[in-house]
Amino acid sequence: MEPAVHLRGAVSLIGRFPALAGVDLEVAPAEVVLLQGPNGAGKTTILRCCAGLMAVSSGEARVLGVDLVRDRRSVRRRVGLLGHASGLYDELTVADNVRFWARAAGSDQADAQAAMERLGLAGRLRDVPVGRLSAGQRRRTSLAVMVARRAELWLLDEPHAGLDQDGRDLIDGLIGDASAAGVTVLIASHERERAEAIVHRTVTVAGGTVRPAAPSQDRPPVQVPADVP
Amino acid sequence: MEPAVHLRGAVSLIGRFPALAGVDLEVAPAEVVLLQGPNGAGKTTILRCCAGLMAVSSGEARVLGVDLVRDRRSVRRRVGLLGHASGLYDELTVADNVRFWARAAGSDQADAQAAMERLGLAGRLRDVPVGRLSAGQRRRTSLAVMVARRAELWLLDEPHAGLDQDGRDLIDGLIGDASAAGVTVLIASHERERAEAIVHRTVTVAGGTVRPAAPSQDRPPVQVPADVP
Amino acid sequence: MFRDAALIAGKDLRLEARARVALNQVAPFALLVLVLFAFALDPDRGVLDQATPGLFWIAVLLSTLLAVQRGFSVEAADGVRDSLRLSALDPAGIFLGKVVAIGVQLLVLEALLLIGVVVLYDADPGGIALLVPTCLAATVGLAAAGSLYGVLSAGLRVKETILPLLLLPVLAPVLIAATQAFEAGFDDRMGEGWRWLGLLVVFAAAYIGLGLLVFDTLLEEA
Amino acid sequence: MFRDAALIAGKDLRLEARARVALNQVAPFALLVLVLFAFALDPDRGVLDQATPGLFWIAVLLSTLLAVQRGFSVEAADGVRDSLRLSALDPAGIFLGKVVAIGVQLLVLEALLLIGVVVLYDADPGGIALLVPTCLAATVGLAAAGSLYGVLSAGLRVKETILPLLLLPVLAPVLIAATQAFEAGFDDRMGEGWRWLGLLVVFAAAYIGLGLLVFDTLLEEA
Amino acid sequence: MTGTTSSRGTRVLGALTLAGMAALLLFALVLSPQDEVQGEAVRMLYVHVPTAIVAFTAFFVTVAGSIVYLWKRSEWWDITAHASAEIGAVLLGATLVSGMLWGRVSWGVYWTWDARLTTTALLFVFVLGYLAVRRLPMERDRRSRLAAVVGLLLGPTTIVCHYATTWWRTLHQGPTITRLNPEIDGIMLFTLMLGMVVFALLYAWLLIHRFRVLWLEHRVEDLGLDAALAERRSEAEDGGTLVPSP
Ligand code: HEM
Ligand SMILES: Nc1ncnc2c1ncn2[C@@H]1O[C@H](COP(=O)(O)OP(=O)(O)OP(=O)(O)O)[C@@H](O)[C@H]1O
Ligand SMILES: Nc1ncnc2c1ncn2[C@@H]1O[C@H](COP(=O)(O)OP(=O)(O)OP(=O)(O)O)[C@@H](O)[C@H]1O
Ligand SMILES: [Mg+2]
Ligand SMILES: [Mg+2]
Repeated sequence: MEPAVHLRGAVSLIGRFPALAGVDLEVAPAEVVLLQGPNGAGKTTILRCCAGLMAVSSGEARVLGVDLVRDRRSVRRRVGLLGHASGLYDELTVADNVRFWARAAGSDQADAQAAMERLGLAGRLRDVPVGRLSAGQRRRTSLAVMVARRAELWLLDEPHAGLDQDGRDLIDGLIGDASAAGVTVLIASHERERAEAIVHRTVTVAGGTVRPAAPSQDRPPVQVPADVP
Repeated sequence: MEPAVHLRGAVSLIGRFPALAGVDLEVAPAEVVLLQGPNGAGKTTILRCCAGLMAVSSGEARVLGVDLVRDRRSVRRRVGLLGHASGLYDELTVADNVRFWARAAGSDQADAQAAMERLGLAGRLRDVPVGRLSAGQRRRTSLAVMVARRAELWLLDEPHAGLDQDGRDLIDGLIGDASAAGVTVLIASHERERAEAIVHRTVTVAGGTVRPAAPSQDRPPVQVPADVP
Repeated sequence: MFRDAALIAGKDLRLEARARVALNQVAPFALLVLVLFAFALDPDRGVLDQATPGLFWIAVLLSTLLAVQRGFSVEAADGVRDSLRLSALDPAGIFLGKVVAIGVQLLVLEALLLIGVVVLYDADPGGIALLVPTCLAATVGLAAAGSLYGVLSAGLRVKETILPLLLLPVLAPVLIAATQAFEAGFDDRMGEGWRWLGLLVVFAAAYIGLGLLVFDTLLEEA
Repeated sequence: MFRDAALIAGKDLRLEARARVALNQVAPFALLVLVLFAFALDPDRGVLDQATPGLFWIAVLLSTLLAVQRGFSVEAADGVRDSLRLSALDPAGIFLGKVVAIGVQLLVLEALLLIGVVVLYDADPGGIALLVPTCLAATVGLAAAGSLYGVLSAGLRVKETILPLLLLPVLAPVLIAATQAFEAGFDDRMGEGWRWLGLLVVFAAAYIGLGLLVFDTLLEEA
Repeated sequence: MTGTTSSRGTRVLGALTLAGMAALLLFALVLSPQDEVQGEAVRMLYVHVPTAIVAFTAFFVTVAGSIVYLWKRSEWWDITAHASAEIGAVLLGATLVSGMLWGRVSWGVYWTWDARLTTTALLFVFVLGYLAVRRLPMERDRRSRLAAVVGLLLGPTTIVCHYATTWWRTLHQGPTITRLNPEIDGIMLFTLMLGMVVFALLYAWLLIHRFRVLWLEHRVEDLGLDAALAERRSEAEDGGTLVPSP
């Protein structure tokens, strides 16, 4: 079976700075992988490359079967990215935002509604403009947008940051469900204990490359569930 | 001795919404206190009120001996706030930013230099424009600005978020040092384990109020060090 | 594509309905420009009579600038561009949606300004038959070119300054052609007027075409 | 206060030295306005000669708008306003610093434009003795009023549109007085010119005074 | 509460205003003579000048309200400033319209680029800007303070408008009435003065009503506060979670 993410010697430049300096990474479908490593290592850059938002200037890069070096657009609508920025319209309400972005992704209103309910946004917050939300509520809204998209690959940049205890449990549940449904999940996170508990495998990024062996990997790698498509 | 923070029945409005609906909170000088609670509970609002950035519309509020209801400006230069936003000029370099804000706070170049070194920004990153930094590097720069201010009260909104393992240890160290030097520290955080390890006391915020008893407080409250000024 | 355009235009018009920026701010601004320029050009020398159509279109032009700035500052916020790229929306549809939203606001504005001009400058709107299509064609051209440069500058940190710089020269032909068509309309030289109108239509078509082709690239790179 | 002003102005001028926005974008924009409006007002009718001072000051006015937008978009970013409030900087000092930074950029621009006007419109800059102080006084007035409204609008989501709306009517007296002073200067009617210059000085002083008083409130609330 | 914003005082004021209006119509249209130069058009004077002068007064009330508000944070003055600017805008609009109609008759055009007319138009736009600030979606206090600063600037703008005829050579009439020895006919002068009084009454009447409406709006907002506080606190009771328990 073809891997969901396949990077080999991938280089990516921000201006003239090589944010990725030859990354090798292989992720199987429905696998949940954690990227960890110091600040500025290139985790966000890897996720953005996989989403087709940044160019891979040399090396091999294939995501969901699409060759990113040749064509990085067609992969975009198939991934869900939770980035550092919210990607929401501050002046529109939570419900307007989730509905708009769900429709923009080709999902329907029912998906939007379900996502809002799942993330606890269907109550009072529904009609609050996003610009007024607290940091965690805003993050939940971005998550709802992502969930409503029905993507095949989730790219989560520090998914736990800003979420309260319930939110953390919620997102862990979402990730578990997604993986069980065959969605591949790539997580960048500094919350090691929390993240390691839910991933199949941890990969260490440093200096724009992936380290061969992850040093903190003191648990045996979890087997990828065999029954996923 | 007068408490560093004294709130009694404090109400604060965002528009017409009572983000704080009567908060009671007392923090002794040099104490390190954790605010925890669900998203939207009012933690950020408490911190911003203490910094003199938001008005307390009724109730008592005294911070560092200043009555915030009457005068919320004179307290500002005496606190250090690490908020959700970075407060930096994206187009200026790390060094330019830290120096500018240090001077704007009345500190001198040596403070700025020391802060940058302490936070690992004195190397390659020195001359990178802040807009180009990774999330964690940006956070470190905000922290450097805060450290360079030499404040009497630190207000840290999710200080661990975005920082790598080194950064986390670093900030724990900074908080410990600050408290030992007599600085009062108020932390809002969702990373319970990490935060509880460094605070003297945990307070639970919910629905714009402080809950009488913190449910997760299963450790005996740490004694405030007696030798602080 | 048209479904996407409707989605985007609907969103923008809902935003306008909520914030009333075009109505409360851009429209008074347009009136202001009209008044200010007329005065700067020293009335008692009889300049104004000749300059009325020019001033009308200068006011429209500057308002277009504001409308475009507003329309794309919304899209520039906090990762929205990435969201747009990641969405399944057809870039050509996004472009059309923005053109429609900006165009509708401009048309309302022009109607107001036209009343202003007739009253303030004592202009006599002869050939309505010419004026209305001129406004329509010019508006489409302005909104299309504006959206093109709006998305180009939206991602840049210097958007406040680069947009006017890029947009004004591009819109200059519209300004000139529309002015001439109006002069012809006011003076009842219809034949000449239709020629200028033709130019406006060509311009509008060209920018719509160009937009459909390159909006993709602009959304990508800026 | 003056130390704070120097700090702010220094920071802004360093930003300008790095990004070259005033030089690479605002200055060409001003020239563009000059050329474009000359076009719109139809050169062959001899309007231009009379309108030169007006066009010069309209170009300066619109450039002021851009310079102010740019100068305060920097301060509006991601929590910078909070940082300013938390700093020990005197609001009056911040105000003066912004005025100086914007004023310096405008002066350079006016020098360029003056050359432009002389060349393009074949204008004859007689009474230099009048023109230079006029430029100085008008610039201080523009920069002061601009900074006042700049900070007012910087914190608002609708800053692109509300700033021009509020700023232009307030700057109109400067436009008028400076235009009249220039006309007097070009025509060698010095006596009248000095009277207009006096008005400009009063305006500048009034706005500096007002700014020192209310900048605090504006920084606080906007 | 009575369910309306009127009281005995305002009803008397309203009756007076209406009676005054009737009297003004009578004097302006019937009793006062034609002008030698202007003919019937001069009757426009009795609307044009009073609305202008009352509008100016209204703007100075706004300036005063802004100053007091910035100084004492008095809600009363804040609302007064707001209401006064709104009514002033309407009155100035009436000045503009009546002036334009009059201009059409006596100058042959609706508008000309005269300093008085231009400054009047600028003043009008500036008031629109002020009212736009008043409508910004933000916290009430913050908006009030911003508006107060903008409101201050109504002062100089109004003064420039008033002195426009003196400072520039204008087509528009210079000060004729305010001079000590008015050169106009007795009954015309009386009618004009009556117009001033009537429009001043109208201003006062509308101001009081508008003030009360705004005041009540604020009170309604504040009334919600106790309920909002209780609701906010109750978030803590149901576990403080965002997700309603199933
Ligand atoms: C659109 C056109 C006009 C506008 C905007 C306008 C505006 C004004 C304003 C604002 C005032 C009040 C000045 C003050 O009290 O300081 C005023 C006063 C006056 N206007 Fe007009 N006006 C217009 C047209 C006319 C015309 C056509 C006439 C008559 C031919 C006229 C005759 C007067 C007179 C006699 C006064 C009283 C002057 C005084 O004693 O202060 N106006 N106008
Ligand atoms: N113009 C530039 N000059 C120098 N360095 C640059 C430039 N642009 C980007 N960089 C660097 O590129 C790297 C980008 O890393 P990236 O954002 O992927 O890090 P990350 O692993 O996500 O870090 P974090 O954990 O802090 O989020 C950073 O080290 C940043 O400093
Ligand atoms: N206009 C408004 N309408 C409704 N609710 C509002 C409005 N403005 C602010 N709020 C609410 O005020 C609260 C602000 O809370 P605050 O930002 O202090 O939360 P927090 O405890 O820091 O949360 P987080 O953990 O998510 O950062 C949020 O619940 C937000 O929804
Ligand atoms: Mg990152
Ligand atoms: Mg928060």
